[in-house]
Amino acid sequence: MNHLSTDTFVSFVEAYANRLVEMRDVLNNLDNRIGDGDHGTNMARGFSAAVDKLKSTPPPDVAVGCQLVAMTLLGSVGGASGPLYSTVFMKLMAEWKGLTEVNRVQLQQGLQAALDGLIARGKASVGDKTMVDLWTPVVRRLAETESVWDGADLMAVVKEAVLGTKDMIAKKGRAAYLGARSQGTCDPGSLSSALFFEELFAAVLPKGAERIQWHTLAL
Amino acid sequence: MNHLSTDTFVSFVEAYANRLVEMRDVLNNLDNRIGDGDHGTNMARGFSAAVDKLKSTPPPDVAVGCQLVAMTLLGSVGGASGPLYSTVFMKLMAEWKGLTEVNRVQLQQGLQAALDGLIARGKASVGDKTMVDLWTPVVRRLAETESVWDGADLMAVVKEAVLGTKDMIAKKGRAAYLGARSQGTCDPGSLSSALFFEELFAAVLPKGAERIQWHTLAL
Amino acid sequence: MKKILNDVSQYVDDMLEGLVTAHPHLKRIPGTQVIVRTEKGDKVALVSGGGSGHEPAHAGFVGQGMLDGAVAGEVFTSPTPDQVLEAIRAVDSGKGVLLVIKNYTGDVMNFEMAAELARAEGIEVEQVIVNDDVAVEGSTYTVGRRGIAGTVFVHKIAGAAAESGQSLQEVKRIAQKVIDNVHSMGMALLPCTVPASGQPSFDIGEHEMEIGLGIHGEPGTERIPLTDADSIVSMLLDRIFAHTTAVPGDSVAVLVNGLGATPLSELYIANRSVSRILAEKGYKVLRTLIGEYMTSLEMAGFSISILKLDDELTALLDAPTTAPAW
Amino acid sequence: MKKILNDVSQYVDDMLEGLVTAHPHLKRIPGTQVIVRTEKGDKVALVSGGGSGHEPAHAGFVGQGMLDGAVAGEVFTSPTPDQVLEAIRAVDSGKGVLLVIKNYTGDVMNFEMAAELARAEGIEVEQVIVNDDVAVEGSTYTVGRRGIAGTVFVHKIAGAAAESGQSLQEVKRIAQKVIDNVHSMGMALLPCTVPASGQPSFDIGEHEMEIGLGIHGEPGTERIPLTDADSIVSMLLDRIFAHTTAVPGDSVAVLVNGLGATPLSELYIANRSVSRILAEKGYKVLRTLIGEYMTSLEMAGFSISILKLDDELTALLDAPTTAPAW
Ligand SMILES: Nc1ncnc2c1ncn2[C@@H]1O[C@H](COP(=O)(O)OP(=O)(O)O)[C@@H](O)[C@H]1O
Ligand SMILES: Nc1ncnc2c1ncn2[C@@H]1O[C@H](COP(=O)(O)OP(=O)(O)O)[C@@H](O)[C@H]1O
Ligand SMILES: [Mg+2]
Ligand SMILES: [Mg+2]
Ligand SMILES: [Mg+2]
Ligand SMILES: [Mg+2]
Repeated sequence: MNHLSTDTFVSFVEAYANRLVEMRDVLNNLDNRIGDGDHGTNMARGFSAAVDKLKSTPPPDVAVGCQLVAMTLLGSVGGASGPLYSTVFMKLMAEWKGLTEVNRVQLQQGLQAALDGLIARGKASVGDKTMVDLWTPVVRRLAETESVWDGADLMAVVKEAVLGTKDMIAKKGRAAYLGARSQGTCDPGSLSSALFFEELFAAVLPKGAERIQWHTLAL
Repeated sequence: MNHLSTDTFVSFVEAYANRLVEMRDVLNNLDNRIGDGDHGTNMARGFSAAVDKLKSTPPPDVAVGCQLVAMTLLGSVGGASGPLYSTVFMKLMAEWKGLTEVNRVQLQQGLQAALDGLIARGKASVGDKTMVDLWTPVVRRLAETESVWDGADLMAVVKEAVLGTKDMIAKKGRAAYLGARSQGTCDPGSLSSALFFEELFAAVLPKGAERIQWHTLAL
Repeated sequence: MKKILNDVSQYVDDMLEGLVTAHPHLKRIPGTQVIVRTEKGDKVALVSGGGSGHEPAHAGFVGQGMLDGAVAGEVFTSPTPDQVLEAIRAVDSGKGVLLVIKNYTGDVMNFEMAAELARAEGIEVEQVIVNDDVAVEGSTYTVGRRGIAGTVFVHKIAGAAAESGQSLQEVKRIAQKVIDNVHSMGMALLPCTVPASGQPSFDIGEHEMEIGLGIHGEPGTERIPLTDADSIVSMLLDRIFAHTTAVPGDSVAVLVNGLGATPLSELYIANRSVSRILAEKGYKVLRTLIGEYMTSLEMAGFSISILKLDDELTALLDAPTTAPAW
Repeated sequence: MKKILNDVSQYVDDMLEGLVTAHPHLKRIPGTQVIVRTEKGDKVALVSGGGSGHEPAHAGFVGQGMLDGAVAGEVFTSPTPDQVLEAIRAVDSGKGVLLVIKNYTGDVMNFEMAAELARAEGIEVEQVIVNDDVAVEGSTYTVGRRGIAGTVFVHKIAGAAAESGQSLQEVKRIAQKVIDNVHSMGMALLPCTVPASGQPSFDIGEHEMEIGLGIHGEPGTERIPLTDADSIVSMLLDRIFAHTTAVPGDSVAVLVNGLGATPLSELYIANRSVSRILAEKGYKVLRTLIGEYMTSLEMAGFSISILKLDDELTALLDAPTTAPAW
């Protein structure tokens, strides 16, 4: 993979923010069906603010960039996803302290730390129908395919993980209040996390990564 | 005409009550468009109560029957139509004191007194788009055709009077609050009064009277 | 029609039963639709009422310092004279009764008939007629302006005057002073459904609103395109400014009244516009009421009422009351 | 979407501006979405909050004898930790702050993060988590029961305890006692529309209702055919009876809470059924609250909350408060 430079990090966050704006209604709609209908609005608001922050205060290294994003999300998202995505960037910050370039091993370790942080913060297990169900298989695949990361292969894992949440009965997050009625709709947080990995892979893989056509899938 | 006996009076009120129940939705619908949507409910409630009263306390003469109806309406209709229809029967009671049979002249005088009472109570003039616009031409025609009352002729007056309210701009009653927007809908109180005369004529004219097919008309 | 109810014909009855069990200081005169205080005051008594469907009006304003009795008709139908008479008899302590009537043909006729009957029984009865709605231009040839949400200012202020021991004539004078100085105008986004009819009171498009309507689910004087809160409020206030007795520099009380289905958050958004415009014009807003005071079943929309205040009215407006809806 | 608003992104901002101009005893901490009393108490302080869209909760419960601060997030979105921290800082008088949190993942995480930050600044902070909604069966593996309308009993009673000068630990004990003894369940006829999304939160047929839902426009645990008020209430109460700590003979307080678009008349009709069933089962209803206390924008529907009372809780429930929505 290409190293994740500070500039690449900033453009990754920007691409992710744009993607969230594009997908806002899809995310809101999923959250409407099994939650309170704001996940797209929350994420788009938070990451747009993060982009503004990164532009007005260009970070000297990747870790400072992560810290700016973490603090901005914490102060602008709210809900369940605010502290969770904020935790992701705080953990990345801690792992990447002082780095202006993040290499393959560091990227993988950072994402593993982020997943551990997510679980520590939200106490969700695999199968609870939360973004942990997206992060767990993707981070595992990154570890398994340590030497060659293949965009198509990773995207397949991402896609399968999102679709895999569809039939789960939620045990954490708002969808849990629906009990068995939470079945039949993919978890919105898993989809927003899928977009996170799509944009990250597109940014760091030499051949890029083809985006998943979510609107063609039955979410 | 046939005399209006006490029995005929009671069956007239009963027929009118049934007609009001039948036409309740039509009356409500007209009142919905230019008032508050309750005229059919109000009239059906009041006259059904009047019928119950007449059945449980059979009146010794027509005047007592009128008094029972007046008092029942007063205590069960409410709204604008309650006091107005109650006034009609109070005036009839006063005109027909002690009568067990009402003849042509007495009927005509009674209805004239009722109309005068309506105007005194509601202070509406002809053209204000109220039931006065129905009563005035019908009572006038009864006076004009003193010697021979013709069912078809009277029904034509009734029909024309109701339809004539359609293009009026209301000056009294709730429809007045709509200003020019009250145009284009017939006055519900004129229609309920039309039903009153239809049933009255059916009861007293030797050949009866053919009912107007209101549902075929653009009210 | 989607409503929480049992038998449609028991709507008012069931509501009144649920109301008196919730508020122990209220009781219902058995066999009637009349709500009075459990403890009768030794003072001038106030009676109001009208059709049901305007909750918390009118029974919610019965309590020390406000009304003594409220008469509930069928939904949107003025109560009958016998019911009003029951209320008058129940509340009179010998010091006289003031009827607060909203200006509708039905209400005026039914209340006036009751007043005549009560006077025949030797009870001193006076009345005032509230006509705060500036949407309808009054004239001697027409039915005049309607009474809408501004009526609650009359209940509160005249009620406080009565509670303080003033005479029937004084209480009437003060009630009339409120009426002369309160002006209202409303708008709606969505109609309501009278339970007995089951049909929405009008059809309206997704981008339209009704302006200048009353509190009976009726359409307004105009239907126009839906616009933003600032523009709606400025439109309503312009009509009120054309009538209000208050001039810039005067003190006023504001009521932003929800019609039933409008969230309180939207009423607050409307109040932001109201307070900005009033401040800009130089009015001093001394008191603001926001919420559902006089509703039209589950209609979506609101009205604004502006009451010109002086020291007398302000003191009475501030007086304590136990009425549950104040 | 038909709403009274200006720019959708200014919804909460405009609402808070309209709220503080209406209630002079409230102020907004500049640059935040935090509402506090203008006069700070020298006592244990209470802070609550959550997403907006539940008005009058939570700012309407700020006042003497109830909350000291309320934090408003975006519509249905928990506020962020920095906002909660601002509230904690503003209300602390050195006697400590109790956070009243409704049990939602987002609320709990954001409030707890704020509590950690405040403790790091040397402020004594405690928290209680309200989970009164019996629609959702709690278990250690799941997220547990939600906090819904019963929360206002916690605000009122713990607020009165704090006002009376009790210590942080005592106020926390009393708040927890309320939480342990309050149980709620709700139903809805119609969804609501979050302004930012513009879409109704669910589709529902003319003869269907949702049972067991929260206060965020979400569907409930079941969708069943619409039935009459008596049957709906009995269904909700049966679920509450399965959880409540109150046994026949006990005294209780009842809250019949409207979700936003349900007319007060229908809430009274529901209360009639509630009071009949409770009386039949032998419960003593000492206090009844009816109205909109914790809404879900313009959702149509209601919830019932039953709080088991003892002398301590009753006295605190009756204590005076200046909070506008109580
Ligand atoms: N305990 C948890 N652990 C991990 N993820 C969670 C947890 N609770 C919720 N989530 C995620 O958060 C998403 C919802 O976020 P959002 O809608 O922004 O917040 P809220 O539920 O407060 O409205 C869910 O789809 C789920 O993926
Ligand atoms: N001042 C009046 N004089 C005569 N008739 C009137 C007057 N005001 C109203 N009406 C009649 O009453 C009818 C409405 O009655 P109804 O709907 O039962 O009462 P409300 O208007 O109080 O709801 C109108 O259609 C009109 O014919
Ligand atoms: Mg959500
Ligand atoms: Mg009518
Ligand atoms: Mg009516
Ligand atoms: Mg949310």
